[in-house]
Amino acid sequence: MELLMQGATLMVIGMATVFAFLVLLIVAMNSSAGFFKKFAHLFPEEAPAAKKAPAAADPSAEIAVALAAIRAKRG
Amino acid sequence: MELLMQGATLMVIGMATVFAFLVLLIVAMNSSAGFFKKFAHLFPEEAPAAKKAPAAADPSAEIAVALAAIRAKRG
Amino acid sequence: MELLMQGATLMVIGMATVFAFLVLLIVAMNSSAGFFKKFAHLFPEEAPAAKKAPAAADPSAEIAVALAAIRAKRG
Amino acid sequence: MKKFITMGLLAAAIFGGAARVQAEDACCPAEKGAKAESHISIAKGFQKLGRETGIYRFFNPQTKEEKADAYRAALIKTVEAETSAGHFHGAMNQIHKAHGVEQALLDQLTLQVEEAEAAGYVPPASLPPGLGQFAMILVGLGLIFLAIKKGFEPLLLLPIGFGAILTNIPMAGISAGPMPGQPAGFLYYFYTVGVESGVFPLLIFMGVGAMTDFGPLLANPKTALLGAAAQFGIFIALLGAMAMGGLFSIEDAAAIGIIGGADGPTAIFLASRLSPNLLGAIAVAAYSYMALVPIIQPPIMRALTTKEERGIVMKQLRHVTKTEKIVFPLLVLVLCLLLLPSATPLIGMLMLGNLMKESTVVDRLSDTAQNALINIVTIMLGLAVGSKLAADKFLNVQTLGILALGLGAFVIGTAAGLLLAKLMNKMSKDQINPLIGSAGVSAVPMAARVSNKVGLEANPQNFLLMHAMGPNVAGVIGSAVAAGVLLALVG
Amino acid sequence: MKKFITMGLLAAAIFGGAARVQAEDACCPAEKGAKAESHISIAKGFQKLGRETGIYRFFNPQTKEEKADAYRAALIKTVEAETSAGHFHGAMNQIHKAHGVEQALLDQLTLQVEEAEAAGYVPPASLPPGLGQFAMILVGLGLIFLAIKKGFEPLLLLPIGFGAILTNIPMAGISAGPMPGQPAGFLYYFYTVGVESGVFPLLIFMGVGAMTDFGPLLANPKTALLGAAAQFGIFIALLGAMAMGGLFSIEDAAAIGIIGGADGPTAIFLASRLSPNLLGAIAVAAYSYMALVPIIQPPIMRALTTKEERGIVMKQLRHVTKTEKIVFPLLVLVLCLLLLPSATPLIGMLMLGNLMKESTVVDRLSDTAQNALINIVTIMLGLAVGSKLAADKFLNVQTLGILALGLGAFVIGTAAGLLLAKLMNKMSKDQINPLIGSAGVSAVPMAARVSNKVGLEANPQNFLLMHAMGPNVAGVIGSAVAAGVLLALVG
Amino acid sequence: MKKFITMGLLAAAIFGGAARVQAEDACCPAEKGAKAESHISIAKGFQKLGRETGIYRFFNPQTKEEKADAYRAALIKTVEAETSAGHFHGAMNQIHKAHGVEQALLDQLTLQVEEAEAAGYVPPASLPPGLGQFAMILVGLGLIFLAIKKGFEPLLLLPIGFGAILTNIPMAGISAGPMPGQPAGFLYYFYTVGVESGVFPLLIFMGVGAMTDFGPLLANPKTALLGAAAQFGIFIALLGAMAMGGLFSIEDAAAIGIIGGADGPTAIFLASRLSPNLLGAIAVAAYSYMALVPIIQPPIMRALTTKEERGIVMKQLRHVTKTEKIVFPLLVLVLCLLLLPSATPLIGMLMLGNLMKESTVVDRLSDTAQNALINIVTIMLGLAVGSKLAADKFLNVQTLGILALGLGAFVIGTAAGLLLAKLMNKMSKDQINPLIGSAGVSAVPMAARVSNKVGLEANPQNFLLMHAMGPNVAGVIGSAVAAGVLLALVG
Ligand code: NA
Ligand code: NA
Ligand code: NA
Repeated sequence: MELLMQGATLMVIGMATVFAFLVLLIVAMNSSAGFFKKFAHLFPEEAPAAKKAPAAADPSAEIAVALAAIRAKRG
Repeated sequence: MELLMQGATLMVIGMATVFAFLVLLIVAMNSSAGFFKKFAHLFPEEAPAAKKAPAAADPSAEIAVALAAIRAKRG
Repeated sequence: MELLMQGATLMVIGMATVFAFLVLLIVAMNSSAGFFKKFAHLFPEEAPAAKKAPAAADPSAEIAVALAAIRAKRG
Repeated sequence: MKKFITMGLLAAAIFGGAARVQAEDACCPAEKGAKAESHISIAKGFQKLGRETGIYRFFNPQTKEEKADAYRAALIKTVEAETSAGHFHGAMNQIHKAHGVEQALLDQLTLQVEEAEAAGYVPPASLPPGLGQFAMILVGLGLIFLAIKKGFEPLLLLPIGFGAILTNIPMAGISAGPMPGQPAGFLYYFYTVGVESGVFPLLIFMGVGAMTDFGPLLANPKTALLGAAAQFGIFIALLGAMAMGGLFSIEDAAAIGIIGGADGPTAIFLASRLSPNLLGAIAVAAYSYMALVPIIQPPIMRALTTKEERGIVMKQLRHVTKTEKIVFPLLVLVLCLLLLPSATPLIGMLMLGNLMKESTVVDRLSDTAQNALINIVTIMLGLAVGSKLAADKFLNVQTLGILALGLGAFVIGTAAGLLLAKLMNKMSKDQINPLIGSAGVSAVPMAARVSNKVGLEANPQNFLLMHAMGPNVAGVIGSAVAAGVLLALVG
Repeated sequence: MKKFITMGLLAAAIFGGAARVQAEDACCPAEKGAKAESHISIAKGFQKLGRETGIYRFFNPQTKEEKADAYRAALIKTVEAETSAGHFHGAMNQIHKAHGVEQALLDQLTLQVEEAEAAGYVPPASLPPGLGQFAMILVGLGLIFLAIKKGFEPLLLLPIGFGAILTNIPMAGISAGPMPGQPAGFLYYFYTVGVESGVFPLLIFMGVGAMTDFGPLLANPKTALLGAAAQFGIFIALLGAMAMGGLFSIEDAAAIGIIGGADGPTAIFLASRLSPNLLGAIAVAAYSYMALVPIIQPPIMRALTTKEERGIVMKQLRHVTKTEKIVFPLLVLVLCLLLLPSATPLIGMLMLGNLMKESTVVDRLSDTAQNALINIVTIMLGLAVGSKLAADKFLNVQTLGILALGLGAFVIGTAAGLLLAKLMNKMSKDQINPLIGSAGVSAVPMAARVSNKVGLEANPQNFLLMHAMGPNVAGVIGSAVAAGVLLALVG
Repeated sequence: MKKFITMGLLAAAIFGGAARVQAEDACCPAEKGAKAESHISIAKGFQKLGRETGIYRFFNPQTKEEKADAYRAALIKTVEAETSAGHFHGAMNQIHKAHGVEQALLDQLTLQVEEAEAAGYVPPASLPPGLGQFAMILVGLGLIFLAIKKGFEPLLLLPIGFGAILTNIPMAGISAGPMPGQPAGFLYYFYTVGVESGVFPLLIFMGVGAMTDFGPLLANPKTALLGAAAQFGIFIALLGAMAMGGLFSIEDAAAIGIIGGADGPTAIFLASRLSPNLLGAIAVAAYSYMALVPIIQPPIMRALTTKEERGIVMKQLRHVTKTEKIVFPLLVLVLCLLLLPSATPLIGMLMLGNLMKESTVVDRLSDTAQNALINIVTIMLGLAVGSKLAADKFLNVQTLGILALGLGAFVIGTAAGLLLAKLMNKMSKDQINPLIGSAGVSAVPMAARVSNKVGLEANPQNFLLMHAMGPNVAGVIGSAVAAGVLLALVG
C-alpha cells in the first residue's frame, strides 16, 4: 500500500511538473512569437544565411577569383 | 622436439577444425539453397526492399504530398 | 624582477628556436626544390596518381568488365 | 631466488583463494593447468575444443567450479608473468585485487543463487543457464527477424538482436568483465564507456535534435499541452509496476514507466541510471512498441473519437521565422535549467543538435551529427543494449511485467492525448482535430503519420501530418521532463 | 548477520567521515536520508524539486554541508548495495576510497576558500557561486550570439558557449567528477578522455593538415621567415603575463602567450598541459581574436606600411610538383624530430594529415579526416572546452589579463610580421608586399584574406591571397614550434 | 605546517625511491630540479633544449639514471601540487603508487637488460637504443615509401609507418605510458583503448563484412573447401616457428602463423591477444605480403598447373536470391557459436557488417560502417600498430624469422589451395579451374584478381574473377576459424 502511495505521489508531482513546464513553454513561445513579430524589421528573414558566407572556411572561391585575375593579366 | 610435437598437434587439430567448419558451412549453404528454392513462393525477391520504405525515417515525401495538397486547396 | 628575467630568457630562446627551425626549413625546401628540379625526369608529374589506380580496393570496374564479357558470350 | 618468490606468491594466491572457496579444489588446478598446457595431445586438444563448443555448453553450462578454475588459472598466469619480469609488487597487487574485488564477484554469484534458493523463489520462466543462453539466442534471432522482415525499428532492433546473440554465446565472454591480466569482452567496453556514462544516448539525442523541426510546434504552441497529456502513460505504468507486489523496486518502476515516453534515447538514459538490470528488456519493449504504433494506436483513436471529429480540417499553420527557430532551443534550455536541472543533460543535447541545425552557421557539424556520428553511435549503442539481454535478466516474470506495463503505458498515453485534444477542441476557438492528440506520445514521426492516416480515412482532404508534428515533438520534450523529475526524486 | 555488518560498515563510514568533517553533522544525514526516501509526500516532493531548481540555486548555491551530505548519501547508498550483495570487501574499498581521494576533494574545496579568504584576496569580479553560475550562463549565451549572429568562428564558439551553459547549470553536475557508485557528468568524460589526453586537439590538427595546401610556401620558401617573426607576439604576451605581479605562474604565462599563435588546436593542446585552469579563457580568447582578425589587423597594416608598399604586385608563384608536396610533410617531421622532439605530437599530426592528402593513395582516409572525424571531434572538443568555463575560473581578474594579453599578442605578432616583410622587401631582389607579413600569425585562412583585401584597396590589380598563404601556413608551423619550446622548458 | 608535511612526504618519496635505486642519486635531483627550474639562464635553456634534441639523443640515448630522474621529478612535482592543495591523502597515494607499480616498471627494465646480458645473448641485429630509434624511423619512412610509391596497402601501411616514426622519436614519449600526474602519450591511448581491447580490429572487420558480397560463395558452395585448404600455410608457419630453436614461444608461433591467413584485422586481433610484443612485425609482414600477392602468387600458380588447366572456363554462377544472402551471415554465426565460440568475436562482427548490408533495412548504418567508421578506425589502428614498432622489438632476429615464416605461409597457402583445386577439378562433374584455389588465402580482392589475370593469360575468354571470389571470401572465414582454434588452445 505504501508503495502505491509513493507511486501516486510521483504521478501527481510528475504530471504537474510536465504540464507546468510545457505551459511555461507555451507562454515563452507565444512571447517569442510576439516579440519577433513586433521587431520583425530587426531580424530580416535571410540575415543569418547571409552571415554564413563569410564564416565558411572555404577560400576556394576567392582563390579561384585571384587565379582567374592572374591568368587574365598574364594571358 | 616436444615443441615440434605441440606444433604438429595444433596443425592437425586446426586444419581438421577449419575443414570441418567449412564442410558444415557447405552443407548449410546447400540446405539453405534447397530450402529457398523449394519455398521460393514464400520469399518474393523484392519483399525486403519493399518492406524498407515504411521503415525509413524520412517523412519528407509525405510532408511534400501534404504540402502539395494544402497548396492545391489554397490555390 | 626574476620572473621578468625568466620571461625574457624564454623569449630569447623561443624566438631563436622558431627562427632557427624555419630557416632550416627554408634550406630544406630549397634543397628539395633543387633536387626535384635536377632529377625531374625520375619523378614524372603524374606518377603517384597513376600508381593510385591499382591500389584502389574497388573491384567493381573489373567485375563490370567480366560481367560484360560473360553477357557478350551468352547473348 | 625468483623462482622461489613466484612459488611463494602462487602458494599465497592458491591458499588465499582456498580459504574462500573449497579446500579440496585449491591444491589441484595449478598442477592440472600446468600439465594440460605442457602436453596437448591431439585427443586432448579435440576434447578441450569439444568442451568449449556452444552445443556442449548449452547442456553443460559452466559450473561455479569451472569459473573459479578459469579465474584462478588466469590469475596464476598473470602472477607468473609479473614475477618472471621482476614485478614482485605488481604480482602482489594482482593477488590482492583478485582476492578482493574480483573474488567478491564470484562470492556474490554464489550468494545470490543460495539466497534465491533459500527464499524458495524460482521465477516461473527461469531456465538452466545453458538453455537460457540458447533461448536468448533465439530471442536475438527473433528481434532480427522482426527488424528485417517486419520493419520493426530496424536501426536499433537489428543491432540489439545481434548484441543479444553475441552476449549469450557460451564460453565466448563477449560482454564479460576483465579477468586478471586479460581484457574484457568488447561489448563490455561498449556498455561501460557508452551507456553507463550516458554518452551514447545523449549523442543520439543530439542527432535527433539536429533532425527535428520544431516549426509546427512554434506555429501552434498550444499543441504542446497534448505532448504533456500523453506522458500520463508513463506514470500509470509506474503506478502499475509499484502495484505488482514487490516485483519491482521504485527505481525499476520509474525506468519501466518511461517506456510510455515512446522515446528510445530517453528510455535508455533513464534505465541505465535507475535500473541497469532491466535496461535490455526496457529498451526492447520501448522500440518494439514504437514500431507497433501503427497497430496499437488506430483502434484507440477510432474508439475515442467520432467520425466527425476525425474529419475536422485544421487551420493552416502560420509561417515561422528563422530567428524564432534559432531562439527556440535556447528558450527551452533556459526554461529547463531554471526549473528542472536534472533534465538538462537530455534537453540540453536535444537542443544543441537543434541549434546546430537551425543556426545554419555550423552546417558541417549538424550534418555529421545527423549522419556519421549518430550512425556510429547507433551501432555501438544497439550492441551495448543487446549485451544486457542475459538470460537471467530477460527470461523471467519481470520481463512479462515490463511488456504488459509498456503496452499499457502506450495505450493510456495515446488515450490521454486524444481526450485532452477533444477537450481543447471544445474550448478553443480554432478547431482542433482530436486525432493529433495521440501523436503526443512522441514515437517521432510514426505517431504523427498515424494521425494523418486515420484522419485521411475519415476525410480524404484532411492532411494532419504537420499539425500532428507539433504534439509529436512536444512529446519528446515532455518525456525528457518526466525523466528529469524521476531522476530528481528517485535517482 | 548481514544487516549487522552493513550497520557496522555504515557506522565506520559515518564516523570515519566525521573525524574529518564536523561531529554534529555526522550522525544525522543517514537518518534524514532514510526518512526522506521512505516517505516522499507530495509536499515534500515538490519541496525537493523546488530546492533543486536552477532559479532557487542561483540565489542559494549548494553549501559545503549540502555537498558533503550529497556525497555521504551517495556513499551510504553504494555501501548498502555492496553489502546487501555480499561484497563486503567492495564495501570496505568504497569507504576507503571515499575517505581518501574523494574526501580530499571536499577538503581541498574548503581549504582553497579558507586560504583565499585568509589571504585577504577577493578577485574584483568574483560573484557568489550561484550568481557566478548565472553570469557564466549569460557568457555562454553571449558566445553563442557572437557565433551565430556575428559569425565568430561558429564551429568552435557555438559548442564552447553551449558547453559553458551546460557546465554552469546548478545541481546538474554535467561536468562533475564521479561520486561513489555513480558515473560522472558526461562532459567530464569528454574533457578527461579527449582534452587531458591531448587526443582531440591532435585529431583536429590532423584534419587541418589534410585541409592545408603548403604549395604557396614551397613556391616561395623565404616567406617562412614571416611565419617566424609573427610568433613574436607569443613571447611578448608571455613576458607581459610574467610582469603582472604574480597574477600568473610561468606555466600560465606560457599558455597565455600561445594565444598569439592564432591557432586553436595548438592553444588548447598547450593550455591543457600547462594550465588547465585557464584553458577555457585561453580558448575563448584565441578563437575570438581569430574571428576578429579582419577588424584587428587592417589598422595596424595601414599604419605600418605606405600606400606604395601596399600596392606592390608580387611575382607569380612557380609551379610546385606533386612529389615536392608529398616530401614536404616528411621533411618537416624529420626536421622537427631532429631538433625539437617536444613539438612532434603537434607537428607530426599536422603533417600526417597533409601527407594523407598529398599522397593521394589514401583519399578515403584523408576525406574522413577532413570531414566526419574533424566534425565529430570539433563538437566534443568545443563542449569539453566549454566545460572549463566555471565561474570561479572565468569571472576573475585573470580573464581580463588574458583578454588584454591575447589582444596584445595578436597586435604585436601582426606588427612583427609586417616589419620583417618590409625589411625583406628592401633586401630581396624580388619585391615583397609587406602586407603578406601580417598573415604570418596564422589564423588560416582569415589573415591571408585580410592581406589580400587590404592589398586590393591599394591596387585593384593586386591579388595577394596566394602569396599570403605562404606565411600563413608557415605561421601554423611556427606556433607549433613555439609550443614545443614552451613544453620543453616550462612543461 | 603544510610546508612541513610536504617536506616529509618528499623525504619519504625520495628515500622510498632511494632504497630501490641508488643511494647517491637519491638526495640530489630534487635540489637540482628546483634549481634548474628557478633560474633558467639563456645558456642553460639552450643546453636543456640541446640535450632534448633528437639528433643528440640518437647518439646519447636516455640512460636509466635519466629516466629515473625524470620519473622522480614528475613524482615530486605531483606530490608538491597535491600537498599544497591540501590533498595529503592524495599525495600519499601518489607516492605509494609510484613506488609500487611504476617503480616496478623501471626495475623491470633494469632486470631485463641485466638478465639478457647475463644470458650472454645479444640479438644479432640489435643496435644501441638511440641508433635503434634512428633505424626504426628509417623503417617507418621505408614503409611510407612503399605505401605511396609502390602502392603497398597504403590504407594501413601509411599510418603504420607514420606511427613507427612518431613512436621512435627520442624524448617525445608519444607511445609512453602515464607518468605520475601526467597523461600518457596519445598513441598509448590509441593502443590500449583500441587494440588491447580488440575493439579496432573488430570494427574494421564489421566494415569489411559490410563491403563483402558472399554471393559467389553461395552460388558455388563447394569452393569453400579451397578457402579451407589455403589455411594450411598458417599451420606450417606455426610449425616452422616452433622449430626455430626456442626463438618463439607457442603463443608467438600461433600469432606468426596467422600471417598466412592473409587477413589484416584477424592477424592484428590474434597477435594483440597472444603476442603483443610481436604485433608490429606481424602486422607489417601481413600487410606487406598481401600487397605482394600479385608478385608472390603467379609463379607458384604457373608452376603447379598446366596451361590447359589454366584455360578452363567455368560454368556461369547461378543467381543467388536476396533472402539467401540475408540468411547467410546468421547461418555462419550460428554454426560458429555452436562449434567454436572462441571465433565468434571475429566471425560475429564480420557477419554483423554483412547482415547490415544485405538486409537493406539499415542502409545508413551499413554506409557508415563502410565509410566514416572504418576510415576513422583505420587511421587510429594504423598509428596504434605502428606504435608497437619499437627498435628492440623489431630490429632483431625474430623479425627476420617472422618475415621468412610469413612468406612461407603465403607460398604454402597458395600451393595448398591450388592443389586441392586440381584435385577437385578431377573429381567434380563441373570443371574447376585450379587457379581459383590460390584465391583461398583471402587477401580480398587482390588474390581473386590475380587468379583472373593469370587465367586471362592462358585463355583471353576466361573470366575467373567471380569464380575466385568464392574461395576468396571463404578464406576470410577460414582464417577467422583458424584464429579461433588458436585462441581456444593457445590463448
Ligand atoms: Na514522449
Ligand atoms: Na601561428
Ligand atoms: Na584467409
